[in-house]
Amino acid sequence: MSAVLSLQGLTVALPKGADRAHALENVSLDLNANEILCVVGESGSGKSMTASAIMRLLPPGVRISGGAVRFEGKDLATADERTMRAIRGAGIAMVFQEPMTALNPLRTVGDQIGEMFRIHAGLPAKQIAARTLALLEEVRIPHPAQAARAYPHELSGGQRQRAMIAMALALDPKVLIADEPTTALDVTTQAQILHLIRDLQRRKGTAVLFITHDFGVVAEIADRVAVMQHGVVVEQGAASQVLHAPQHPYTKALVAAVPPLHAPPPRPLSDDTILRIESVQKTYRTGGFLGRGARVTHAVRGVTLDLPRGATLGVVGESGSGKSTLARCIVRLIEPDGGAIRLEGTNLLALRRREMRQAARRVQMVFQDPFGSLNPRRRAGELVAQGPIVHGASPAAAMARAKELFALVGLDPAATERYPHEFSGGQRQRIGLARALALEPEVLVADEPVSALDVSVQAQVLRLLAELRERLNLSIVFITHDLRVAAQVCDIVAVMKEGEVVEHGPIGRVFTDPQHAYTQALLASVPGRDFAPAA
Amino acid sequence: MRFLVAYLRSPPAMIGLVLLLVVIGMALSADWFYPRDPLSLAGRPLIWPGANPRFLLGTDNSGRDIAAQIFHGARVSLLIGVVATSIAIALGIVIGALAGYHGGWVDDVLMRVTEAFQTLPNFLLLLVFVAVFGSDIVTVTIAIGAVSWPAPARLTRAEFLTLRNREFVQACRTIGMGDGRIIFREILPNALPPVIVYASVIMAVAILLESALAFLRLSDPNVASWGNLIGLGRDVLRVQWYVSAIPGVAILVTVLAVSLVGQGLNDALNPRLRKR
Amino acid sequence: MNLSRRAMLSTSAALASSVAFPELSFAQEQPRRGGVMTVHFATEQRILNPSLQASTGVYIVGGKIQEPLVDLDAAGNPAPCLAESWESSADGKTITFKLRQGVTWHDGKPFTSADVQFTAMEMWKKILNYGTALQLFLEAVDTPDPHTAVFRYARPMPMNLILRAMPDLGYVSARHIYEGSDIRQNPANTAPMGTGPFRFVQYERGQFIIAERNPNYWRNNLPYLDRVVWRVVGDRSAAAAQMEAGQILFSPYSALAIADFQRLGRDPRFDVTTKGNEGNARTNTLEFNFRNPVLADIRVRRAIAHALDVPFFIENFLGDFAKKGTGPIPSVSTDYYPGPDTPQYAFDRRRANALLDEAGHRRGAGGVRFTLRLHPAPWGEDIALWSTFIQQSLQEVGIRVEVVRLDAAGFLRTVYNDWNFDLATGWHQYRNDPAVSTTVWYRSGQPKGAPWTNQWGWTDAQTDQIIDAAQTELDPAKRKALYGDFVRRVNDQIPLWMPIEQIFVSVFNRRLRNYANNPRWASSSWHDLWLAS
Amino acid sequence: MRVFALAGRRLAASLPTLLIILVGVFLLLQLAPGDTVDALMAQMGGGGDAQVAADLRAFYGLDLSVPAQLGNYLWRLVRLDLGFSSIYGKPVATVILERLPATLLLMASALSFAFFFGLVLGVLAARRVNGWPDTLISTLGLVFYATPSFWFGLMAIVLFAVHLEWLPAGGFEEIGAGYTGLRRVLDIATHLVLPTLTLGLIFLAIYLRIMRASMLEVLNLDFVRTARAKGLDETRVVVKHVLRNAMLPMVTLVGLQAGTMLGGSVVVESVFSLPGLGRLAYESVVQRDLNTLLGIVFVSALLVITVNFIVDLLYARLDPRIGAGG
Repeated sequence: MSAVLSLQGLTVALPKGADRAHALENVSLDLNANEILCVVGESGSGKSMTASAIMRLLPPGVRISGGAVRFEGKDLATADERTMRAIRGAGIAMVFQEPMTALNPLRTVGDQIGEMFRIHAGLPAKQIAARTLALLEEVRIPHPAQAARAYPHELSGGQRQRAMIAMALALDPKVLIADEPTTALDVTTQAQILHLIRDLQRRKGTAVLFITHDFGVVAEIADRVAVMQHGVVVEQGAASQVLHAPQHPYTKALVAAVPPLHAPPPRPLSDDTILRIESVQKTYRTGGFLGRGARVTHAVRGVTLDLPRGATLGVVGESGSGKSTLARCIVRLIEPDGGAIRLEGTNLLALRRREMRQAARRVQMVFQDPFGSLNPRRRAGELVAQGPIVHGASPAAAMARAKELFALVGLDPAATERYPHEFSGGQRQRIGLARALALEPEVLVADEPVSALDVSVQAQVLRLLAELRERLNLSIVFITHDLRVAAQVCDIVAVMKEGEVVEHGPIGRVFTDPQHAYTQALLASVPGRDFAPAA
Repeated sequence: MRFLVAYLRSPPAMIGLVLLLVVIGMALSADWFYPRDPLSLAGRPLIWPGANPRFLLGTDNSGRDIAAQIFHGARVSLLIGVVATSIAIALGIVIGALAGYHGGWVDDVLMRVTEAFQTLPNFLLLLVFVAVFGSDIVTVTIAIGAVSWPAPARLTRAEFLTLRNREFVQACRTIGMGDGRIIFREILPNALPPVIVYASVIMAVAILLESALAFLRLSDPNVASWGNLIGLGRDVLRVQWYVSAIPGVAILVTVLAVSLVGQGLNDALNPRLRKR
Repeated sequence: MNLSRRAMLSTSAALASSVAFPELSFAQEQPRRGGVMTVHFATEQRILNPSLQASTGVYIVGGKIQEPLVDLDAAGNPAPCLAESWESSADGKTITFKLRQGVTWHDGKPFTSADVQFTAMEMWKKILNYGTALQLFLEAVDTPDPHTAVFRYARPMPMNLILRAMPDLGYVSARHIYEGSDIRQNPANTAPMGTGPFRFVQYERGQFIIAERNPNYWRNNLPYLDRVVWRVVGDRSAAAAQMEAGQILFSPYSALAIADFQRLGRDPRFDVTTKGNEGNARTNTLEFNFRNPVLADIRVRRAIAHALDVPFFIENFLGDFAKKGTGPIPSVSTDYYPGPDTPQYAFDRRRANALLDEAGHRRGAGGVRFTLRLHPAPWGEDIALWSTFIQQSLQEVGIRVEVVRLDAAGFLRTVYNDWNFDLATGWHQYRNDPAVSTTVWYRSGQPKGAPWTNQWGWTDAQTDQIIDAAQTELDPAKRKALYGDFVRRVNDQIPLWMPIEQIFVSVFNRRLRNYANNPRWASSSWHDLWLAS
Repeated sequence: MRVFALAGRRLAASLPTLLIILVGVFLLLQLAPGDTVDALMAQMGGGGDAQVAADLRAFYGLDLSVPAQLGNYLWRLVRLDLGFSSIYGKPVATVILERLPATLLLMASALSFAFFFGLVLGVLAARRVNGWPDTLISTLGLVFYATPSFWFGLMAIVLFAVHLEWLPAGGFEEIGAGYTGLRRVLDIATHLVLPTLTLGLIFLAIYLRIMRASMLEVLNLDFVRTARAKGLDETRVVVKHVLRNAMLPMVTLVGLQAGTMLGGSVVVESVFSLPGLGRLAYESVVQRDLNTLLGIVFVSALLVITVNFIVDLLYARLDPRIGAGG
């Protein structure tokens, strides 16, 4: 097979003062017609920069310093801007990660798709409208005529991504670059989009360069795989080979870190319920003029769940299912409208503010965003010591305790003097854990604690969490959208949809024998669900 | 330190700093160069600049030395600017912080009041204040501060609205920290930089407001203010235009300096913008 | 009727057509008919009817539309206008005006004694400022026939006083317009209707007022002009610009900047003069609050007077249009000016210091003896300059002065009602007879809050006695002597000081003819004004 | 229409604001030294005695207690009666209506001038960011921002009206010239050139800065990358994708600054002796003409609310996300 697009020793230089000299170093890849090449890597591996370099849409200051990009007999690395413009969209098209921001919010979808024909083909308006409609039908958008007239915000995330794909495929490009096209989507939508891309690619024979960080997606869609680390391609080959018999140590580690969807054998659970969530209810009202036209969102409706002492209760669901609201209701960051949160019989919701502050130390929370959850203006040690100080400990004692906790979560105790931005994402999440543990809680509510982390770091943090659970006899409410993660850490799992728990039970049972249609759909959507790294 | 380097590297910011230092220098050295009361009778009225070496910038229609008034006026303008700005920022921060953090009816009430202040043209409100409380320099300064707070209040509120939902604030609440401590110790330091940068805008506006007030002869006649001089010069504008022109340039330079410094601070604090 | 025939009759017929022109050269020219007179109108007025408000801002407009019973001739003597003749009874309690016949209002209705009766009783006596004081003892106006109005007073009214007052305070309004209405809210207040040479057309707030020629004016074939347009220009330098551009032909009442007067005065296109304003003399005041014990001490007041170099101030700041004043009765008042030989306070800084030392006010820290607040009135550039000069001069003798700047309402309330001041400075307007608007500055017992009256807390039995005697003295010579005594007494005591005498400055475009031909020309009717081409 | 529901809600929300303003200004002015009768006496220039003053106070209802006066005022306002101006001797509504056209015209022209040139210069600067056009435009913007408007107005008069004699020094139109039709429009236009520049300058500077920053911001957004990836050239990227998005903050700012602009017109109208609302406001403060001042406050608040309403409509036209709820 001959390569449609060929990167030959491509090197991209970063401006002076960046943390490394090159974004890409001597990258060579061949993309053949009618295949999907997955470029996979963790954040900072240079995989997105590869896409930008091909399109010559590099950020200011970043430039191609060596190598060539061969496409249709031209070297795109040195082609003039005019040539590039003719190739962009028509020869090589691109689909981006965030379908919301990648579309102009102020113009209709049809208009933006039609623009492809206007600039490259110069068709009459009527024909453009017809072609646009046909494209939208092709990507199987519901009500294509309406969708063409709609503005981006009027479509769902999946529909927007379909529109983006329709736009990219408008002129039947030889090459489609898809830069993490499903990362921002929920798992069921992700499955549909992956299916669509695969399907269209097969029908049109397009060469697809698919950039992703998710090995599940790779397993689902890739014909060939290239693994990148620090701007260098460390390994490439057929998908089956790279996934099941990785050669490079980095690839090996990455693949090993992917959590399998099958739950480990169940642990014995205590009969003692430490936390009981009782018909918790939360409704939001927005807008409305003098009571008319108000919109009511039932974020959590009548959720009842038990957390046995020492167990991990997983709450899984797609975005908008109410799982995060539920987590915040437990620690009363959000005041529920009804129901009870009973911590060993005490209803936390009935406590007054002052009492709640006292009770707070028994239920602590770990947050998702390792950047946002630490006050950037406080030293790491202070952040951890704050809790005990608020509850009456002397600053010196609290600081000493903070150092111990740093050791406990695997950080250097000397690092208490540093500021949050001096830590990596995984380290920051450890600080967050240390802060929660500083108050010696009995229950830990963890809201997507590893979603923002790269897969290898994610595995480390999950291991730490499991370890701490054992050592400190913690009971954990674990909120996640990632079923693979849930499978690994949870003892029992509750599946939420539109504010309600549709199914719950021991993780092994729920994941192997889902009863509810939604749970079944959810599990079926997990990309590469059968893929499990060879242990 | 990195911040300082970033600031010093920007030429406009440096020009602003130099200009501001010149104005501050004038304010500090006023007594040394012009020890006499700048409002005292110095010579014949309306001597053109340069016509008499004793009066470098000439005299106004009251026979007062314009140069002396420019030097002493720098004090007044800077003082009014700094004090009025402090008042506005302090008021704005407290109101904005309370509204933004608490939300609900507190926010509603405070925002209605803020809107009221913003709907009413601030200069008109200033006129009312001066008509009611008189026009001595203290009153004028307080009045300028009192009409300038809505913008920093809104800014602070907006910052608080985003910050209060940030996870680090939620983390503070989950460890049982009290509201006061969260507002002032945790959120405020993070909300402050844009507000501080905005202070330069308020200061510029404060200086302009005072001069406009003086121009309408509603400012304190007992101090040598640049605006007073412009207002006085208005009567002789057609021929002795320099009486108005010179203090106008002084105001322009000062406001420009303050704006440049403010922009420099902003760019230095906002590395994302600096790169552009 | 028991009248002592001390009538003051004038030959009215001659005056109607020819007035003694001060600029003789114009007399040879043939008056040109037509043209538009454009006038600078500096401050907007609430009311344009001079029967309801006596102020220059009203006369400049209303004086062309409405007319008084008595006017002034070129020499400044009372001359017939709507009244053709007048006489007083021997006891001075009855004054009879014979009214002009054949005069019609602008709406065509005849002018009669009923109009005079109504205006006098309902407006002059009840509403008109100065009028209420002047007509305080007016009991009734009898109208034996449509052309006779008999004013009956409870106390003797000096003929000289009423005739001097009438040109300003004797404007007549039409009874049929006002009767039965709420006078204060009558639409005619801003759209005046009268018997004058011009008819009101339009008043656009903030922009202009227009009046047009009255074809049925009782002085036959007059006026010459087609229209008068008053342009509202608040800004002094803008007005000067329009004057130069020929958009304004006349700027009355010192409404331009002093510097512009000097500049335009050198321009041959303009005549900058005090002529035609002799009837509107004013003095700059320095008012002392006697409730401040420091100022109650006559030595301090005299020291302050000695500390101010008035001739220097006039020469450098006011120029040719002001002169050193000698007391409350200005030198232009030929009937009552007592001459310069009254107690005066020449500039003498050493004496000022000595007086202050003598009064026990030693210099303290920074050479300051004591601090006073000075409230300048917010009208007039000269007042601002004068207050600055006071501040600068008193500093030299160790008195620190803080200038307190207030707007008009604030100034009047603070000084004349709340008495919350040490020094104040403004204008005293002299209106041809000291009894009209001058003696109230000195007579004790003024009601609290009445502006431009004795609110200083100063009481002097001797002064009160002289003022009261002059008020009802019918013999002009004796009256003049009494006012001489008055000036000597108050100059000696200085409860307030009037050191500068000014006459309003007018700027005329030299295309105007017959301008400034009487002592209150800006206020007068302009029936003989014409425009050279 | 959803947009109107939104605007209606906004209007309803501004009612308490309006009430706060009116009551606040009313009470504030009660503390002022002197009342409207004092101001009337000042206008008379003397000779008013205490009885006359007392009569006038009774006539204008100033002898009532403060709460009674306030109550009367608000009750009249409910019936849309702005009251009677003591200084102008006619209904406040008439007084304000006479002055409104000049201010509206001035504000509209200054706004258009500032908006148009702010937009153009901002785009130019952003396109050549850090190049010499950017430096020049940004510097000019800063200088304009720092120029006191009244001073600029005075200097413009000296140059253009006095020395060059190109433009009139002040006024709204040539009085008594009796122009009609197009001639009159032209006449008013020449009179408004300098005031427009004077009032618009600072806003031009602000809009320019906002537009530049906003352009730079939008140029970094994902959909611009999409547009480039589609093969659009830079001009098309700016015109078709960036401009409309970048204008949004500027449009918002117009609404926010309507009040400021009205305040600025106080000074500008005074410099150019324009018969506008700003000068009327100044005069009614000085004259303690409470009814007129409150009337102006009411009208200017309405004006600000109206401008904001128009801005909302405009915004909704520019941005389909608004008005779709949320």
